[in-house]
Parts: sequence; structure tokens; C-alpha cells
Amino acid sequence: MKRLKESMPVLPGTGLKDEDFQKGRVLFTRWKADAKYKWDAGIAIGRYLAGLKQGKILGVKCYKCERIMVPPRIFCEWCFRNIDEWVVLKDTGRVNTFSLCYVTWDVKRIKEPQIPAVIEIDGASPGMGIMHLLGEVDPKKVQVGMRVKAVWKPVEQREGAITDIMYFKPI
Amino acid sequence: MAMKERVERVDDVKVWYGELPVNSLYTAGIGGEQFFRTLKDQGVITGTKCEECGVIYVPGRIFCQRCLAKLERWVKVGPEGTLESWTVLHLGLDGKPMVEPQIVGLIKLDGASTMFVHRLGNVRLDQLRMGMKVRPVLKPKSQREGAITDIKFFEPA
Amino acid sequence: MGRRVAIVGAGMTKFVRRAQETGKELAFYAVREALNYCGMKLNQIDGVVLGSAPDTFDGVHMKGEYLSDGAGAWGKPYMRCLVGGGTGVFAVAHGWYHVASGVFNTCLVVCEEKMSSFQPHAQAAFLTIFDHTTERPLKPNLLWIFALEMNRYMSTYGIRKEEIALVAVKNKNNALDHPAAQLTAPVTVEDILKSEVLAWPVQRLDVSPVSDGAVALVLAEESIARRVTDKPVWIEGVGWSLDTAYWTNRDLCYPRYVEEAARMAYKMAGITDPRHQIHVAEPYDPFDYKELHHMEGLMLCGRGEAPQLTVDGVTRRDGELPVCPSGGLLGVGNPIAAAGLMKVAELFYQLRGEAGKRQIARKAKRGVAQAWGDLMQVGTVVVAGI
Amino acid sequence: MKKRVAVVGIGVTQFRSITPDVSYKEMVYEAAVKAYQEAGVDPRRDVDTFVSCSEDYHEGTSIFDEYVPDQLGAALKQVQTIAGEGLHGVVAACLQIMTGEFKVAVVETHSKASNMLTPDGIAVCAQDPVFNRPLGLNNLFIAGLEMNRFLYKYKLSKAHCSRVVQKNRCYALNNPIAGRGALLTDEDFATARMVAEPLDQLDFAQPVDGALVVVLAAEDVVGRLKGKPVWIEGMGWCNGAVSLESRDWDTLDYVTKAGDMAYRMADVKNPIEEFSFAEIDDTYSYKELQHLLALRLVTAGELGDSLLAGQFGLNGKLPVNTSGGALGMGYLHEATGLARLYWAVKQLRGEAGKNQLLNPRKAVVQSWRGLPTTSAVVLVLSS
Repeated sequence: MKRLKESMPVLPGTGLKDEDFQKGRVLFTRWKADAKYKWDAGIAIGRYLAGLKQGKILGVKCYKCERIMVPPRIFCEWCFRNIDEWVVLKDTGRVNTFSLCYVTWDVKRIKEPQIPAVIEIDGASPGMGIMHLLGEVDPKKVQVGMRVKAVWKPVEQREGAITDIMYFKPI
Repeated sequence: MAMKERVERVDDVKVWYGELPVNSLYTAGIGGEQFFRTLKDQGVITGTKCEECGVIYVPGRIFCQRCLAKLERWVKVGPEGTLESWTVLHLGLDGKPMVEPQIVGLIKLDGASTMFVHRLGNVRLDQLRMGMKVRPVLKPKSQREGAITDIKFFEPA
Repeated sequence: MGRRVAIVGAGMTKFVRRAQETGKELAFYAVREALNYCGMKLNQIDGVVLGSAPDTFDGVHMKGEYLSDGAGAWGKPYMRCLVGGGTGVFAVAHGWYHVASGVFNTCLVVCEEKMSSFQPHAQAAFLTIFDHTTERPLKPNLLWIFALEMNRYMSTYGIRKEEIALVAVKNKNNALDHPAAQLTAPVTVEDILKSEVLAWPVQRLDVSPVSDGAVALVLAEESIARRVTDKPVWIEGVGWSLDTAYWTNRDLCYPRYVEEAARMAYKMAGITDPRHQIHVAEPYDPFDYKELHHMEGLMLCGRGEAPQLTVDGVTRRDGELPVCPSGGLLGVGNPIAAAGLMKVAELFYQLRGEAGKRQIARKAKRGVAQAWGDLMQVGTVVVAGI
Repeated sequence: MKKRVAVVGIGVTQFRSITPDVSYKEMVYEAAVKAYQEAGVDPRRDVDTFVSCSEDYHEGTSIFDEYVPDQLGAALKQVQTIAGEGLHGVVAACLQIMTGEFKVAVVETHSKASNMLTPDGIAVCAQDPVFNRPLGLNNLFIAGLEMNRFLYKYKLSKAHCSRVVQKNRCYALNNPIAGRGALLTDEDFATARMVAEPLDQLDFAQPVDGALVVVLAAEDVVGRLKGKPVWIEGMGWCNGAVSLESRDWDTLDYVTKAGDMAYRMADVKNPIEEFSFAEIDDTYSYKELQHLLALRLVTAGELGDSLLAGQFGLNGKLPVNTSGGALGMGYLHEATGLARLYWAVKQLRGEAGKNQLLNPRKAVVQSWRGLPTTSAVVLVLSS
């Protein structure tokens, strides 16, 4: 591609390769941030987590727009008013979309894919999903629209967390 | 009432723990490379001069903050300088009191227009005076790695 | 609309995988190039706005403050905007209102990103964009949301990967003519379809590279603009919109927030028929399908129709509606905020007829640039014209 | 300013050291509901643009902008984040209104400082990673260096700083939202633990949680809204040299420039005489004194004596920080400036309760972004 580059202006900027660091050709420093947090879950998410510990997926309802929402919130973001009612949703749903992911969050390759999905939860308004993982399924057979059900951790291992659901599996 | 509902029992308060997992590698940069190489190899502190503004920046940098001129003229400064302020720092990065408080100085190196920030050492608190002369104590050449910590601290000159 | 505001200068660094320069130095280079482009000096600049994506990339807390001297903000009014990936185009809107308000006559818009600082790979920084309590425990990565959105888009409209891959081919090949470009080898549809699967349907070559780089523009009000250049490029409209954070409650097949942002910008620019009144487009293309998604959100075609336009060659440089003639993020590189601003810089070059080998075949009087970001949530749009 | 903008509503939550019962979203929702009610606006219908101010490391979330819209009623509307101080957000909103494209704007900031488990470890990440951070020093060393030099240069003492602390924390007792009000005695100061000499633990503002939402409107629509307007007559903002090495350690040139810009816009010719009161940054005790000087609210020769003579108290010539300041209300990170704006609005409306001044007309409000920054915003307000 040299041919094309020749007529172009040369812009500033110095590209380095990994080996420039390894071989000590350039100077650098490192830092690991000590940035730890304890986030207040608050009213809505606090109750959501408590529900998960009991094996329930909780949603909220706004009487004005009549939406049943999940994850719960204390306000309806479209009507800008307090929500009116807590609703126990089903732990089943439908795959809205999914992926077969061969890379972990910290960019390590994996052989068996993770299958993240948006799952529309039964009992909530249409299109109301949460993000979670699919399991006990052949990656090749996952489809948009597939019916799934939550697989919960045993009661004694639950801690009030989204991971109290291990994954959703096909039904 | 802003909120119809509140957490009513202390037992129902919930939290979630987490962090920002940030591991960073910072290049010294074009200016930093030159500055630290000279410090490492020659044990000399250098700055760059803006011909337009007449300012000598230490550590040397490749641009003038005032006029954004590209700076290419490197000059040697110090090694001695004047103490322009100091503090005795008692808190560590964890926010807790340190066993050994650290004395930190604001130093104007001879020939520089700007300040230099580093630790002070070999000095008693009652010796500290505004305007006192100080000089850098460098690590031995073999231990220097091209970083600000190649200077161990500044001591009374 | 307030006072007329023009872009009078643009400058940028190379986009590279790992820059030796610090973030400050990258910003400095870009600003210097931009000022030189229009023959202005820093003391003629009233204020500075900075755009840069999350601090976790550069690994500097309050990154805007850190970058301020490199961005030319010493002793000047200075502010940093942040709307995730939408930042680069938004920064122009941010600069626009500084000048259109009548408070400033000139303003620098600077965008910088140094993603290589994040170790071992900038991708991992994206874990922390998800909700800390309800999503992060699942260890998501950025590929998830792109893959989830891409799959939804494909399955809603029955789009094939081959059609989407054409976008990557077009843009990566366009970038061969861009002096800032990080990628310098031509690619084919086969290369893309054979590249490693990261998160199906996303494959390695569907994705833009991680980059370091900086871009700067100089904005000026009308009388100064006319003095500085005989070819001012006017900011005719700006728009932005942020959708709900509850992204799993939305249908990902269509970016309605881009449409909202476009409607705002078009209204300001007096555009009623975008398909015909816009002559060149730089929609945001961090992944190949995103260009298509965004063409639809920008109402340059109907929903689900963008792939066909690509197949038909309409979006090529010699086509009727050139799209990403710069080479886009897919080809030039993706230093997040800087990449967005690069798109507006491309409109500047194209509309002035200064894009060199990248110059589009048709005559263009008006273009649109757009960026996208947050949790598939924000649209930012700039309409520029001569 | 040519096109005038007014504050027509402001909502605030209690500032508390911890707020374990609400999430940040819920805290902001509460402030938003209050602000909209005061202004008489419906965010879904009446608000044209929203500005939020936050820093990712304070929230523990990258691109915190994502999580802004819902609790403000701003979803699918014009929303942006400024990674800056709350008063930067006010400036951004005013600029937008002044283009003529927007009539009603909302600014939001909040602090969930209590959710940071490692605040010092987070703060140090703002230091230059190459030239400063490897020294491994807590950010407070910068305040220590600056304070020591300032006291020396201006012939002031710790007693002056303690006086500021005493004044502000006492005033906070009469501010119902303040989280750090206290009556401090000489003994408290004598026994205060040193953190970065001469700075001690009483010299700096302790963090609190809280949220603020402000509604701003263009002059031509103010009459249609319910809220009692307080006018923004001038605004200025400025950054100085960010690097510790190349900054001017003697004068806060950036505060002076921001002040002069705001004064010019508001046609303030003689700041010492024209303001009824000031709400200025006091994140560290000595900062209040530095800012008084930089904003030309007192001369260097008169600073120490005026302070000790009570000239900056409720009955003084220029009451300063009758809110309690950051020392008395608590430090709210990005929201600190909006807390001062809140109190200035209360004073100008005559709603400041026991700390109400007699008939105030014009005020100056200033914020600073904290260590290690050189970034300030100044507003001039009138009733």
C-alpha cells in the first residue's frame, strides 16, 4: 500500500510494538488502581435482590402506562411518576436475542462459548427483558424466540444476587 | 412525597461490592522519554525552553502550555534548587496514617521556570526553611530505571 | 438557531495501536495540526472543549483535567463532555453551542483517546459500563452487547452476514487512502467471513481496531470564519438523544435514539428529505452492521434497507450516497472519541474538496456525521454544509 | 448576559455521611421531583435539554452517562454529561439556552461518596501517571504544599484557617440540609490530627452523599413557570496549568480569570462593593481565603484582619458561605458547586431561614474541582 501512502500528508504520532516494551526500547510506568466500591442497592434493586434470594423474579407496574417492568425501579421512566405495584413474575421467558461468545470479559479465548442473551420474562410486558446467560443447551440449537426457564442455585447458596440464577435453560 | 416507598427496616438495606479493575501501562511519552533517559544515563535533570515565552519547563516537555509551540531545545538545570514549600504528609494512599510521615518539597531548580515536586530526605523538620537550598540524591546508576523515582529525594545542599 | 458557526480547521494524529506519546502529547499534536490548517494561533482561541471516552482507558481519573494543557486549555474556559462512544460527534455540538450562544467567537474542539494504556486489553474496560449490581456479576464484555444487537438486527430483517461484511470491505479499503489509518491492507468478504468468531455473529474483522489517537477542529463564528478561510464549512444542525438505561427493555433492532438525534439536527438544518438533501454520510461504524443500523436511524433509507444499498454500491465513494469515505472506524481505527471527531473532520475535507484520493465522485454540499454509544443508547449527529 | 437565564427550581436531598437506604437513582429521583414541582414543569413535556455532571471513578462505573436519563424523566431526550463540576453543567445549560434552541434546561449532579471504599486510592489516579504518581503520595500533599506556601507568603496563620472552619461549620447548624454542622472549640483545633502539615483533619471538608437538580429557563418563558426566578447575570470558567510543575503556586490565576469573565458579563465593576454575599469554595479552609483574594473580594492587606473582625460573617461586610460551605454542608464531589448555588438561590429568594441576610440583591458563587485540578467556575446571581 506504499503506493497510495506516498501522496498523503505524514501525520504526527509514533506507533509502538509490544516488543518495544519487552526489550526496554521505551520507558513506561505501571499502576494498578485501588478503586473499590460498595454500592447502595436502594429500594428497588434491594427488593429485587431479596426476591432473587427467595427464587423469585420481581417486577414493578405503572398504572398509567400499564407496563410491568423488570428489573424493578421505583419510578416509571416514561410517565415520570412513582410505580404503583410490585409483581412476582414467572421464572420463564423467551430469548429476545443471544450471542455465542468465545471471549471472556478480560479477553481470554474459550472453547465452549458463553451464551449471553436478553430474555423477555413471562409476566412482564412484551419486550421487557433482562440480560443473563443460557445453559444446558447445544450452542447450535439456540434460537431467537426460544422458550427458557431459570435454573436457580440451591437455596442455601443464594446470596441475593443476579447470579442466584445460574443460567436459563430451554423448556 | 417524592417516593411512595422506602426501605423500612435496617435489615433490608442491601449493598453490592465491586471495583474498577484498572491496570495501566503508561508510556513516558516523547518528552518523558528524553527527560528520563538523560536522568537515567547521565544523572542530569533537564528541561525544555520555549523561545517564544522564555519559559523553561522542568521536567522537559514537547509543548509550551502557553502558546503550544513545539519545544525542541533541551537545557540542563539544577542540580541544586530552592525550597519553595514543603509539607509533612501523614496519610498513605489507603487514607490511613503512615508509620513514617513523609516530607514532600516544592523545589525550584536553578535555571528552571517551573517547580519540581519530590520527597525531602536527610533533613530534620526544624531545619526546613522557605528558600533553603536543596540538591537531589540519585539512585546509583545501575539501579536507575528511567523513572521519577530514580531521584531518591532532595536533601539540604 | 443562534449565530452561524463554521468549522475552519481540522487536524489529527495517526491512529495507532500503541502510541509512544502520552495523551497530552497526542492532543497537542492534533491541536497544532488544526491550528496550522487554518493559520490560527492559540491566543486567537476563546475556549476549548474536550471529548474523551471513559477514564478507565487512559487510566487517569478526571482525564479531562489531565489533558487540559495538551488540548490548549491553559488559562482558558474549558469543559469536557462525555456521552460514551457518542462523544466525538457530540463534542462538535458542545463546541457549537459555545459559539452559537454568542459567548465565544472561536472554540477548539479536541478529542483524545489512549486505549492502549489499559492492560492487558482495552476490551476489558467495558465490563465496567454495565450495571454494577444487576449485570456486572455476569462478567459481560463489550462484544456481548454488539453481538446481541447485531443478532437482533439480523433476525428481525433477515439480513445475511455476507451483506454486512460488504461494509467492512468497503470501509477498510477506503481507509487505505487515509493518512491517519491504522489498517493498511485490503480485505475481501471472504477474509471477513473466515476471520475468527469472537461472539457470534461478530467475527474479528467485523470489528474496528483498538487505537490511540487525537483529532481537533477549530470552530469560529461567521465573520471570523470568513476572514480565516474562503471555504468555511457550516455547522447547519446538531442533535443528540439518550435513550433509557434499561437497554434490555428496548428492541435493539432499531436505534430510535439516533432517529431522535437526527430529527433534531435535521430540523435545525431545514432538512425534510434526508435521502436527497444529504450528499455524504459518516455514520458510526465500530462494527460493520452498525453503519447499516445507523443509516436507517439517520433516515437515509428505510428500516432494514441499508444492506441492499450497500450491495448495490450506492454507498461507495463513487456511489450516489457515499458512506464512510474516510474508511470509518473499521479502517482508520477507533480511538473512541477521536474516531467520532475524525468523522466530522472527514465532512470538512470532503465538502471543501480536500479529501485527496478519498474525494467522493459526486458533488457534495451537505453531509451528516453521527456517533453512537453508552449502552446502545445515545445518538449524536452533526449536519455540515457549504 | 444578553440573553438572560434564570434558576426557576432547585431540588435537593439531605446531605448525609451515608445514605444506605437509597440508590443513586432514587436519590436523584427525589431531588428531581422536588425541582420540577418548584418550577412547575413536567420533564417529559416541558424540558428541552438535560445536563448531568459526573466522574466515572467517583461512581465506580465507566461512561456513567448511561445511567442518567431515567430518574430525571429524560429518556430519549437531549441529555449529556459533563465530566466536570456541577457549575460547569449550569454553564453548559445556559449556553444551550442562549443559542435560542432551548427554553428549559435541567442540570443534575449527585454524590454517593460513601460508596467509595478507597477514596484516597481513587483520588491518586488523578495525578500525572508518569511524573507524580510513582512517588505514591496521597493527594493531600498538594494541599499541604499549597497551604504552607500561602500562609507564608500572605503572613497568615493556622488561626485564620481555624476561624474559617469554625465559622462555616457553625453556620451549617442553621442550614437544614447540611451534613457537617458542628460547634467547634479551640480545644478541637488544638487536638486536631495533622494530615499534611499545616493541614489538619479539621481543615478539609468531609464527604457527604446528596443529590441536586436545578431547572433553568430562558427569560421569555420564565413568566409562564411557577418558580420564583433568580437570574444568572454572569458566568465564567477557566482552567489553569494542570501539571504540578508548571502551575503558578502563588496566584490562582484560573479563579481570577473565571471571576473576571463572570464579572464582565454581569457588568460587575467593583466586586468588593457590589455583592450582598458570596458562596465560594472552601474544600480546604485556606481555600476560602485564597478564593476571596482571587475573586477580588478582599485585598491581600486586609484579608487576615477582616476575617478575624468578622467581616465575612453573617453581620459582616461580605457574608461568606452562610450555607456552611463545603466544610459545614459536606463535600459532594461534582455536586459541591450546585449545593452552593442552592443556598445562594435560597438567600436571594429570602428563604434562608435563620441565616437569612437582609434583602440580598447580588451574589457570587464559585466552585473548584478539587485536587489536583486547577479548574474553577464562577456565577454572578441576582434576585
